[in-house]
Amino acid sequence: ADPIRIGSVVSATGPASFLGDPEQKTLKLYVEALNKKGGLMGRPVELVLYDDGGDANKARTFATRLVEDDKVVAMVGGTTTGTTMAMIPVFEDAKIPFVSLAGAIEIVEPVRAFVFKTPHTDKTACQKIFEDMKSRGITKVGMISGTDGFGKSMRAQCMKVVGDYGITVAAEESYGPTDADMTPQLNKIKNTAGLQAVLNPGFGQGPAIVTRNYAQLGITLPLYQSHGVASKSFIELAGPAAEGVRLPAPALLIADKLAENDPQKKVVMEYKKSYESATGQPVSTFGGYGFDGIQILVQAIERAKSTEPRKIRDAIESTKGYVGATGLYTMSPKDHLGLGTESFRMLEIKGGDWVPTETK
Amino acid sequence: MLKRVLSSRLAVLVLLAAIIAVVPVLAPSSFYLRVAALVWIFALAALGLTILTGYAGQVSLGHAGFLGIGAYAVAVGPAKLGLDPLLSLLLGAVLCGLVAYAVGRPILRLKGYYLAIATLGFGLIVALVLTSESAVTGGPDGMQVPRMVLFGWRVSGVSTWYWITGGALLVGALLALNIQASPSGRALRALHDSEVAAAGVGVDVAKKKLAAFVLSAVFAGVAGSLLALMNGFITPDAAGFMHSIELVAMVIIGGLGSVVGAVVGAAFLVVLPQALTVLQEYEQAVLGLLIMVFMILLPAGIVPSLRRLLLERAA
Amino acid sequence: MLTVDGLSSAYGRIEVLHGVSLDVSAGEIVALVGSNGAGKTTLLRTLSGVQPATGGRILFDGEDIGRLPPHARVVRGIVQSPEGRQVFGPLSVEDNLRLGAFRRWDDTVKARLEAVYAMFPVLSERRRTAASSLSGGQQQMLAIGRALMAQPKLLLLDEPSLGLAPLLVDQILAAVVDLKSRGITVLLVEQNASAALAIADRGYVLEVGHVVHEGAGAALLQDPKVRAAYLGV
Amino acid sequence: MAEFLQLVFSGLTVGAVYALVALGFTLVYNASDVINFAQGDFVMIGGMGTVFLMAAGLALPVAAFIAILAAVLVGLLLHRLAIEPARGASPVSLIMITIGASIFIKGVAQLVFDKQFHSLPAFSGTTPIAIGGATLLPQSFWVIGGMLVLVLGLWVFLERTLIGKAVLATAANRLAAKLVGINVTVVLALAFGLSAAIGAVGGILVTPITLTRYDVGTLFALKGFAAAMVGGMGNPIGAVVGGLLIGLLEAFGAGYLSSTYKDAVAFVAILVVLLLMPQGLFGRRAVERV
Amino acid sequence: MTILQVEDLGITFGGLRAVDGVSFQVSLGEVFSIIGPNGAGKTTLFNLVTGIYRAGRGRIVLAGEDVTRVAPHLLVRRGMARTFQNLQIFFRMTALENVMVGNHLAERTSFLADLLSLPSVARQNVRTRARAMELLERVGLAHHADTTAGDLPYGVLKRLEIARALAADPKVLLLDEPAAGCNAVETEAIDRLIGQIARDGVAVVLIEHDMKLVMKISDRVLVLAHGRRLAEGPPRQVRSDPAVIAAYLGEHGAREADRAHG
Ligand SMILES: Nc1ncnc2c1ncn2[C@@H]1O[C@H](COP(=O)(O)OP(=O)(O)OP(=O)(O)O)[C@@H](O)[C@H]1O
Ligand SMILES: Nc1ncnc2c1ncn2[C@@H]1O[C@H](COP(=O)(O)OP(=O)(O)OP(=O)(O)O)[C@@H](O)[C@H]1O
Ligand SMILES: [Mg+2]
Ligand SMILES: [Mg+2]
Repeated sequence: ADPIRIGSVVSATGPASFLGDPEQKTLKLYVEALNKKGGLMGRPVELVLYDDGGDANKARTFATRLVEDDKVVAMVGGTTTGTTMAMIPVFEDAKIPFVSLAGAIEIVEPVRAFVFKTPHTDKTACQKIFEDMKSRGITKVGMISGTDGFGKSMRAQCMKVVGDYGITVAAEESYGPTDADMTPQLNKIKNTAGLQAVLNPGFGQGPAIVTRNYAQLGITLPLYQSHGVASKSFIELAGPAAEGVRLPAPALLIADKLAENDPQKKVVMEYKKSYESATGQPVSTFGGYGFDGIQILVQAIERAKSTEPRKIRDAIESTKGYVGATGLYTMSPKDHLGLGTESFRMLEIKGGDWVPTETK
Repeated sequence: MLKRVLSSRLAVLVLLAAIIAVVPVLAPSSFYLRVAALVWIFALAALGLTILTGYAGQVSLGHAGFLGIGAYAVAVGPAKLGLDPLLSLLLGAVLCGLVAYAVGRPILRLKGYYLAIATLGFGLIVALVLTSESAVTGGPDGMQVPRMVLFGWRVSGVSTWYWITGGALLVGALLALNIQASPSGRALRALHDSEVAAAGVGVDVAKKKLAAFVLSAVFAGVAGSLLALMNGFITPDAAGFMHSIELVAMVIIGGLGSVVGAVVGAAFLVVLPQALTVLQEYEQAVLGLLIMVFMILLPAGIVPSLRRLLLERAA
Repeated sequence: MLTVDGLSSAYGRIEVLHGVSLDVSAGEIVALVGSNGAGKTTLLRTLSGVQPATGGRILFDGEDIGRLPPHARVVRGIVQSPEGRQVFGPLSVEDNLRLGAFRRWDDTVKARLEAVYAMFPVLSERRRTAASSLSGGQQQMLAIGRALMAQPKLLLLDEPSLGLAPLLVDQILAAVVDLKSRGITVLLVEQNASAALAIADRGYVLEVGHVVHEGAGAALLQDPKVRAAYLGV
Repeated sequence: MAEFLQLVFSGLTVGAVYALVALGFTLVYNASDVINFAQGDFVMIGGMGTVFLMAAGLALPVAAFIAILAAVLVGLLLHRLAIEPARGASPVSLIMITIGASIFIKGVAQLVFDKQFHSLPAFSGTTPIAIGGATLLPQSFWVIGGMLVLVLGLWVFLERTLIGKAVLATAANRLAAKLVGINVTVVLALAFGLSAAIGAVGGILVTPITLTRYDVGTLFALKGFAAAMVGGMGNPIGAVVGGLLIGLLEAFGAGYLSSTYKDAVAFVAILVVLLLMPQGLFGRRAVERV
Repeated sequence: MTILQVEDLGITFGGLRAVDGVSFQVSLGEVFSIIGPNGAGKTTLFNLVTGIYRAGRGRIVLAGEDVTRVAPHLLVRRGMARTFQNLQIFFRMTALENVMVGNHLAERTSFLADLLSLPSVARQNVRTRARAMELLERVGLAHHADTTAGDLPYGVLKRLEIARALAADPKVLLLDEPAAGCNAVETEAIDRLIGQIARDGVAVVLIEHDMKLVMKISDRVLVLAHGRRLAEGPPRQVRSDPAVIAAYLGEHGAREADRAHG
């Protein structure tokens, strides 16, 4: 039968490749497995996949290509907020559903008819972190954030909600996406009196270097990282300095440690196993976003029993209680993400591994 | 005879116009139009470098900075200042010219690689400002560019932009060809070979270099504006270092100093990645390989090298 | 010693040497004269291997060297002082001279260096300066000195007197004669044709890539056609 | 005072990284007047190669040695297969070839290695050394020490050996170099091979601090290029001074002015230096007689 | 009428007094030659006079105005043009274009006009081209008009530089070794050319080592050595000056010089 064409544009190379690469691998693996099982509605699925290298203009061109030339029925991808935002008009105009894998909240707020996303918003992450700080009695913190899209966006969201938790940010620094040494900035934070903890919104290698420099300077305050570093490689890169670092992350990272009755246990273990055996690399949250994206899409098509883009869209919007690698999704016409804070678990690094700080 | 034809201004323009006219007929879908429109936009920016680097021999590794200024002018102008998009485009071009004037005055005294690093620094600073001043520019995630409305007509749609960008390229090519064959163009090419001798016959070397720099900045700025308007969205990496390199690469691969070369170079670097996507993870390696192979086989750039071969064959 | 047989050479598709044949015997001074663009420089460049030959043969001491790279020819003793001086601008005068001995680095380098300095005392005065800051004539001296540092068997001189003061022109020509007495063979391209032919054993006249006259130096000097075309008398 | 010292340490460490990359540029430039844009990728090959060889079970010194050899091989191949066939092309064309090579190397590296960041264990542990209230990691000493050894070696090679002079001569005047019997092909191959080795050594030394990935070469090339220029292109001492200067400027910019604009601070300072000294701090003043 | 006057000009390079207090003046229609040993400072003197080097001391007066600190490209405007000992050819341009650039001063179109290719530009191009062609013919290079300058032999380029300098319509023309690389017959052509230029009322300042040419054509000769004046006067007087013979001419040179006037 005619294949069902699903499009994808990810940043498999370039500065965001550590996000895009696992996304790409996950999507390919998933579609392969799906086709092995007989495809979707008896039709094979064809994944049309492009790499934008992190360049918004290229992403836009590929989006046009997916719509105009490849005639896809839906799209899952868009690794960064910038590339996602550049592609949105194309899919909105063509009325083709687009499930984004990027972080920022403005992708789904205000709600756009055809745009969805799977990753947690940075706002939720901030809330989770501040909740944890509050429970430890922390009221005055320092913040050092990356100047990349992720870091800046999360920083802004955190600043918005921080007041709700009675916490003040008393020292603020930033670093560039490719900086190799953050001791000057951390030194300033170190010299700010009265801080009780430090928060580092950022992704890529920056947080690892921050964590090392933090230890080098002998700062003993609790250090919070973001979900942007939620992969095993962060622990490797940061080395012993990572001990004690806390961060909000989805269940996927602690798949083996989840309670047997945890609703996500089965899903994350399966995904983890198939990804790790196929690629030889540890799973990351980012691959999980891709997994959830394609899964939500495929299930929507199944429910809609149609490859009509509008019908798929409606079906996605009616996703209810989908159990994914990232969390539990329930979408609505007002909520095109459908994840709550509870999908985040607060983890701490102990003995070179992730450990949940709370048991559910 | 052949030589005359190959180097005549009219021939070049007619050729370009013919290509622009024919692509829509052959394009199977509007995606191809978009790619072609991107070629025209980047070719326009590259033409600026043809004047600066090709004619006058002054390197700029920061020209994406001007692209970025032009792009953000049409984004920030209407969105934050309530200006008309067309007016913003013009203001953006003027701004590029003014910035180029201010920056060029001191740094054009530098030569060769020293000029290269200075312009590179300029481009980096522009990109940094665009990334950091989130309040105005939307930060690293970029910002929406309001649709252009001309006399009540909302300019959108791929084919509309195709014709607009194609027209802009033709105008750009005309200007670049005009300069080439004029007293100023001769002066620029002369100072490329010997500044001392050029000054010795009365060429105000500093002024001419500056004029070329300003003009090339305006070209890049307008290209940036068109890019932003067509995409409806812009991120700071439009001003990034890699794009500066890309612009220079277009000019060199196409053939330094050749107007057609700039277009061919732009086509090379815009179309090739689209064609190479079928190679998936091998794309990058093959792209690099192709650049090397082309430069080795056609060391003067595609257009001049082929032109020479053609002339020799004919001779 | 050197036999050039039907040598052709071209820039791109334009051939500028059309089958040039000439001989240079060991210990001779052979002068090559001809007007601007005749191809004298091209001939010397082809002999040194920095310009490819498109036809013909070059035999040196019986060996066909036509395909050897330039450095291999230097090793065999073919050394050129090129037109337009071509000094290593940013390097000091002394480094320029040392590099002349790149393929003849032995105990005698010091002595050779002193010999060059003795010949051109001004180079000795400025031995630490960058070659590019020398005056034109000084650079010419440096180019000749650098060639001598290589202990040539066959010395190719392309307009050695260019830009030199009359006093030095005399000195250079005398030096050429002196080289001959030390067994060094010289192929001399000179615009100062009368002076060159006067010290040459034999001479060739090149016109647009062809040898049009050849003979003993003195004979060519007397040849009315040569006198009219090159000596201006 | 402690803060000042901390900034100095930071600046010196990062500066030494830049300096190591800048040193790599000097040789190829000195031999050919060409900026080898793939220089940063040699740094990457050194770092990534060692990471993966160690992962395969080799000891650090062995892995490092093989990685350096691999980089040299890549350098020689780049010369033999890409630069040499384009003999006679203008410097811009050659630079374009090196840009192509850089893209190619990155493209292959992401296939051979992966797209993740990697680190190497610090050579002498990670216990910070406290000096005057500020701290410094032992690896910084490795980087600074390695840089000093390389700069000294390079300086001696270029200034004190005939081969070194032959390298300079080749760039100064290719024709004349041939005429004095220099085998310019060999000299260029030597330059590419050696600069690849220098780059790889740098990459191995800095990876424990900066981390590495298949595409870090671009950034290294950028900063190293800036360092080489402000110091005066072609002069190893200049490369080191330039690297340290930029490192210090960035550290002080971040520490005292604005961490967001520290790169801008550094570049403005570079511009000021160049406007006052158009050949960089230690560049040979090119006298062009007319 | 004195057009160029140089007073006590001097410059040092790292302790070396390349030009050390030189004075002279030149009148319209005169051929004034500067000779002297290699490194005497002749070219440096030209570089000072044309503003390429900044004089450490002294004064340059051109057509009655002090131009000591005037930038090179403005000196042309006041009537000074030169050729270079180390060729400064626009190698990538054709011979004709080289000369056309020489006419730059007379080209009155603005950058903007050029950009828009206003009709004035086309007219200007036609004028410039015609004038350049005329000059190429005058120096005997018309047949090379469309050849890329980089492909021309050395001797030809020397003449091309003269044509380019002439295109600027100078009142003072400085020639640095124009006959270098030319054989006797070609030198005679240059000799005639210089004679003509001078007869057209241009002041020619000539640096040359070809004594036959210098002695034959010069009205006056200045001899420099070590940056200072060694002698000055009419050719006849200079060539028999024992100091000049010892420092510069040598026996042979003196004979050559004699023959020229013979
Ligand atoms: N690089 C080049 N490209 C193309 N043609 C060239 C090149 N160099 C020289 N020619 C041509 O080759 C011919 C011979 O030139 P060559 O330099 O050998 O002459 P020459 O006898 O040395 O002249 P001169 O006395 O002026 O030095 C000339 O017609 C010249 O135009
Ligand atoms: N820019 C400079 N830097 C250092 N020294 C210089 C510079 N320019 C000239 N000199 C020195 O000044 C002296 C005079 O040089 P100049 O070129 O004027 O000599 P010249 O009389 O023209 O000689 P020639 O007849 O050989 O051309 C020389 O010793 C030269 O080395
Ligand atoms: Mg010649
Ligand atoms: Mg001189």
